[in-house]
Amino acid sequence: MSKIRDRSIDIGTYCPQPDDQLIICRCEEITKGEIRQAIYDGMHTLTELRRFLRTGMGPCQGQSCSKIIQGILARELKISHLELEPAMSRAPMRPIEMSVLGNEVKGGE
Amino acid sequence: MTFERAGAVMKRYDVIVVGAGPAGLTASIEAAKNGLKVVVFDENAKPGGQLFKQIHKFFGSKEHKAKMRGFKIGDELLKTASEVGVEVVLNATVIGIFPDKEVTVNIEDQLIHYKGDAIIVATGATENMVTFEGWTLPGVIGAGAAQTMMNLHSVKPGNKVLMLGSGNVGLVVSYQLLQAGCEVVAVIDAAPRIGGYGVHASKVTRCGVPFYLSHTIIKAEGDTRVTGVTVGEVDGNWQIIEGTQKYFEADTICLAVGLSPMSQLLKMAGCTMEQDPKKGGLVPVCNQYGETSISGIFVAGDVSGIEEASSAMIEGKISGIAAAYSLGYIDEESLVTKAKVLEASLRSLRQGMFAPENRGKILDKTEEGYDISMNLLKRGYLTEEEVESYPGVKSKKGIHPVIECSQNIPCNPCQDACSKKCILIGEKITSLPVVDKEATCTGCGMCVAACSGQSIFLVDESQEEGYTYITIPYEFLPLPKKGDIGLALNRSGSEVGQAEVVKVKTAKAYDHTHLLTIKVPTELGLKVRFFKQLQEVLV
Amino acid sequence: MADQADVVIIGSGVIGNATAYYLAKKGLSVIVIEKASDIGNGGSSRNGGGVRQSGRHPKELPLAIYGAQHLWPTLSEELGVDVEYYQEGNLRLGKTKEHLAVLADIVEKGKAGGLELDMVTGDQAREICPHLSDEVIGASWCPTDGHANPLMTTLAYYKKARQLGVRFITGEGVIAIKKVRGKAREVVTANNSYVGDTIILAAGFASRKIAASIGIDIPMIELVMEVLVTEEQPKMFYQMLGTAAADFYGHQSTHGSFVFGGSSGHEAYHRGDDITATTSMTAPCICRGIMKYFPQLADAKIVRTWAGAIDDCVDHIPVISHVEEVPGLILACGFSGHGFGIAPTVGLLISEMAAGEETTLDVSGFRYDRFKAKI
Amino acid sequence: MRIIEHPILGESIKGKLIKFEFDGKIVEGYEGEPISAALKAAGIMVHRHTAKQDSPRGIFCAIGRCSDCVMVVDGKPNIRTCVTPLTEGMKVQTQYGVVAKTV
Repeated sequence: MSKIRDRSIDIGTYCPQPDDQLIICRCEEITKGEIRQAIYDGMHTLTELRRFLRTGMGPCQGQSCSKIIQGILARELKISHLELEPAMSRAPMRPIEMSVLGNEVKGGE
Repeated sequence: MTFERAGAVMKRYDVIVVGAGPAGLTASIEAAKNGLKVVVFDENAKPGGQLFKQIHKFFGSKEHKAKMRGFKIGDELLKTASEVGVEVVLNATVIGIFPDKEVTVNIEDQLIHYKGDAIIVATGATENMVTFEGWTLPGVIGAGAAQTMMNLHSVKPGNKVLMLGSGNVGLVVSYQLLQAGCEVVAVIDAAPRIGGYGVHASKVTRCGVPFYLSHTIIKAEGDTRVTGVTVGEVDGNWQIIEGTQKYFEADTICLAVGLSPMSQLLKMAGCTMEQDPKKGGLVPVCNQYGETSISGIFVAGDVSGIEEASSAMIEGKISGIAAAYSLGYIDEESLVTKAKVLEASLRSLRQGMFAPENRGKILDKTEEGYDISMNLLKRGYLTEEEVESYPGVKSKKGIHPVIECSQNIPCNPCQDACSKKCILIGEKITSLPVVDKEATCTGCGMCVAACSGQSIFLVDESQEEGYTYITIPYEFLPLPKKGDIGLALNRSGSEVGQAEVVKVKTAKAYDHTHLLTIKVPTELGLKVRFFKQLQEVLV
Repeated sequence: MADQADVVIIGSGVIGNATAYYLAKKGLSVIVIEKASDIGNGGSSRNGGGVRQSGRHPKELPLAIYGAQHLWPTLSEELGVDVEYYQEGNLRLGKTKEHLAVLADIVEKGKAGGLELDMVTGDQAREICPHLSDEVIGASWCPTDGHANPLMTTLAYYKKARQLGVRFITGEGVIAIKKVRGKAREVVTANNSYVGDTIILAAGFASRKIAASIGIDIPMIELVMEVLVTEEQPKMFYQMLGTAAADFYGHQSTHGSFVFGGSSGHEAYHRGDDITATTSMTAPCICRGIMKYFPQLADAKIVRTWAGAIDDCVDHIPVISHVEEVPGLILACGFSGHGFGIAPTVGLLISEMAAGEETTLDVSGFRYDRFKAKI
Repeated sequence: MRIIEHPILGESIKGKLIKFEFDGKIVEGYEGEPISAALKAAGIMVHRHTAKQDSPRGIFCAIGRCSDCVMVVDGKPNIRTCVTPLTEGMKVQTQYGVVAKTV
């Protein structure tokens, strides 16, 4: 069951922090500041951050950054990171060329 | 729709195992032994998972393959797997798990569809990351990357390495870096205490590597690659304390800040997941046999909760027999009997101060009531005074073992190694080893080589007037020769005098742990625990 | 905060969010209730991002044209978020004579609706988009079509509406709409109820069940669709693409990745276990389709695929309608897989309906009571 | 940077020594080892420059997960050099964004 969340809860206003320029998502080069700003713009789930900023949408699919982003989001929302649902995992587990994905074989041939 | 090369029905296995690491291989072996048709897919070019990067001797007891080096366990598993008819397919990347236990696999330039009546997911773990200024620079690498480069590809990850993280991975990899010929400029950790086994820390410390606890990286310096690191001390709120900055010249920063279960495949498959910090992150909810919420999909190893390879191998066995049961290859009684034994074995590994339930707890006494050394937890070594308080350290005439083992960790090869019964641990493998003063040590050195933590030394004050002979485990190159004069280092890695090599013992049974006997003036007998070659110092 | 507002919207997809924004702009108080834990979790996050006028049903065409002329071009500026709108044209490609016949029909219908839409030859199509394969022998070409980023658009409307005071509540599944004194007024969830003078039902296929709670049925089915996205690629083209055979559709995004949607042909026969789970056969099928038109993309790596449901109405056009027998209720569902491009227009029109204003465009073609048996 | 002899693993066993091209220069490496290992041994650490910030990147995970070590290999961009075996005459180029620098 999804947890009920009111998106109008007061989390204050975005204040710049000295380490806002830090890269968090290495693949898509998204900074901590961009992530924090997006949270104040209403992106309160890992999935929304991903859709809004492309965090975790690069070739590694969030394997390096998802825990870090979860931490940032939890801190800004002042909740435990355990309350945050991890973003959905999708095939392919590793990037795969169109020519390969399209080249289907039934095992055993 | 038709497949371009449609033909026969999709190939179906009794069980498809994803990942040929310690858990996946043991699971496959167990399933195959029980008559199941098993295939294992692994995305890597070499099977064995992390085992082939683990060149240290394992902890545990005999049943856990203690004192065997990880990569040799890997070899053994592969051999058994092939003997029992497990099909291991390498360079085979599982792309997804779909309904009806369909697995699609990328092999070469094809996407191949397979079906399993059961699936065992043993994908292991992925490394956690930590951010700091410059963390994207070339030269900042994961600890796993360092292991891969040096132990699989025989390339040094760097010449001067700073290790971030003092958990077992950080400690073990630091030691491996030293073995590969790298300099480890420091091990730092934001936590106030060393996270890994004290014995792992001690063997790094005595080589002269400094530990900085309550320290974090402020910045990786360099424009196009790491040229140095600035670190600083943190206060109770993880904020840098002004004026504590230190700079290290380094070309490599190694991150060893924990692991997370690589559970994406299970989430994709639709298994019910939970976040469990004690298990390292997002894990599937599963029963005692590792079966997930989707009947027939099992898990084993780090993917179901971060632990050691030793426990992964037992979990693998359990899920292997559970899969056999679920497909009717064994009956319930057989499952329960087998599982009972394995679960007991797993329990014995999950005891002691590093047991999962003790994660995050600060213990100050051992199970036996000895004080736990805070010096060990903060600086990586036991002080001379502390050492003497443990039951493995007894003064005695003639040659005798000195066991500097001060934490309850699941390990007992030393007890088995001594045929003269000098060393007693007892039933509970986490107990501290006790040296029996009455038993006669023959100086065979088996205990020194068997100790996975390299914390056993032979001390002999009776060989030569005014000198103490100390036998230490030695796993570096070049190997010193008899007659070599070098520096005598104490437990903290500081030079306390000179030492002369009087004997170098090498034996197959020691498995690459050489026994170096050095002599030092008697007053240094309780201090000296490492030998540094002079030519190394001169370079 | 009171669980009461001028308007309660069920569903925070692009339609719900756009409506919320235009209503807030008019000064009305709005609550948006979303079942999923994420905003825009339905078709809004699972489509190819087409902002097309070509190929539209004649009833939908005016909405599409209005959007392309009046709303999309300034949307990024208005919402303060780059929704990555490109008005660089749409090519619908054909490889066979049959395809060309399909395209000719589309062109004829579009022209009749006043759209600038033409048939072009294969070579002309390759002049527009030089990366097309030689297999392409003709295409329909609508220069004023385009595409945008559906994820960004949905969230941009959300962000702006939230800034204007719209209250969004996620993780709140609606069980029923309840009448009070003859008027739809209460939206009942498991733990709460929300009261509004007007209730707008924009919950995709889930709308069918919710509407049933108040005695209304919309004949629609749930169809699964899949989308895939590649790694970043060098910039190639900005046109929106589709095919006469409906193999795939999609575009290259601002980021450089290609976003393609498509189908395997088995969609109508989905077993229905989990509609958001991808199948093992669809993405490979889409890839094969794409490579026939764009051989150059063979080496482009797919990083992610995802699936979602479309609310396909029996006549494949949406219901955008007051419900006279249930005063206070407005239906906005059944978009049949092509709601994204017209979402700004639809949001605007529904906001006008809810505010009791005359609508900018005629919506009578989208009435809820238009459905009849075949004989 | 190569470890010739290791105290535990013994002498490193490598394939044939071969030549490959890195940004136009001839570099040596062992056949079958990951491209990244050969580059590392040759002291090359920068594999690519990122699209947005033009920042240098190199090996990070070394096991094909993070995609930081991607380069243009034989004309194809985004090749994970840490899991792609080296072959004789391979053309390896620093990747800028998603392309190699045109000379």
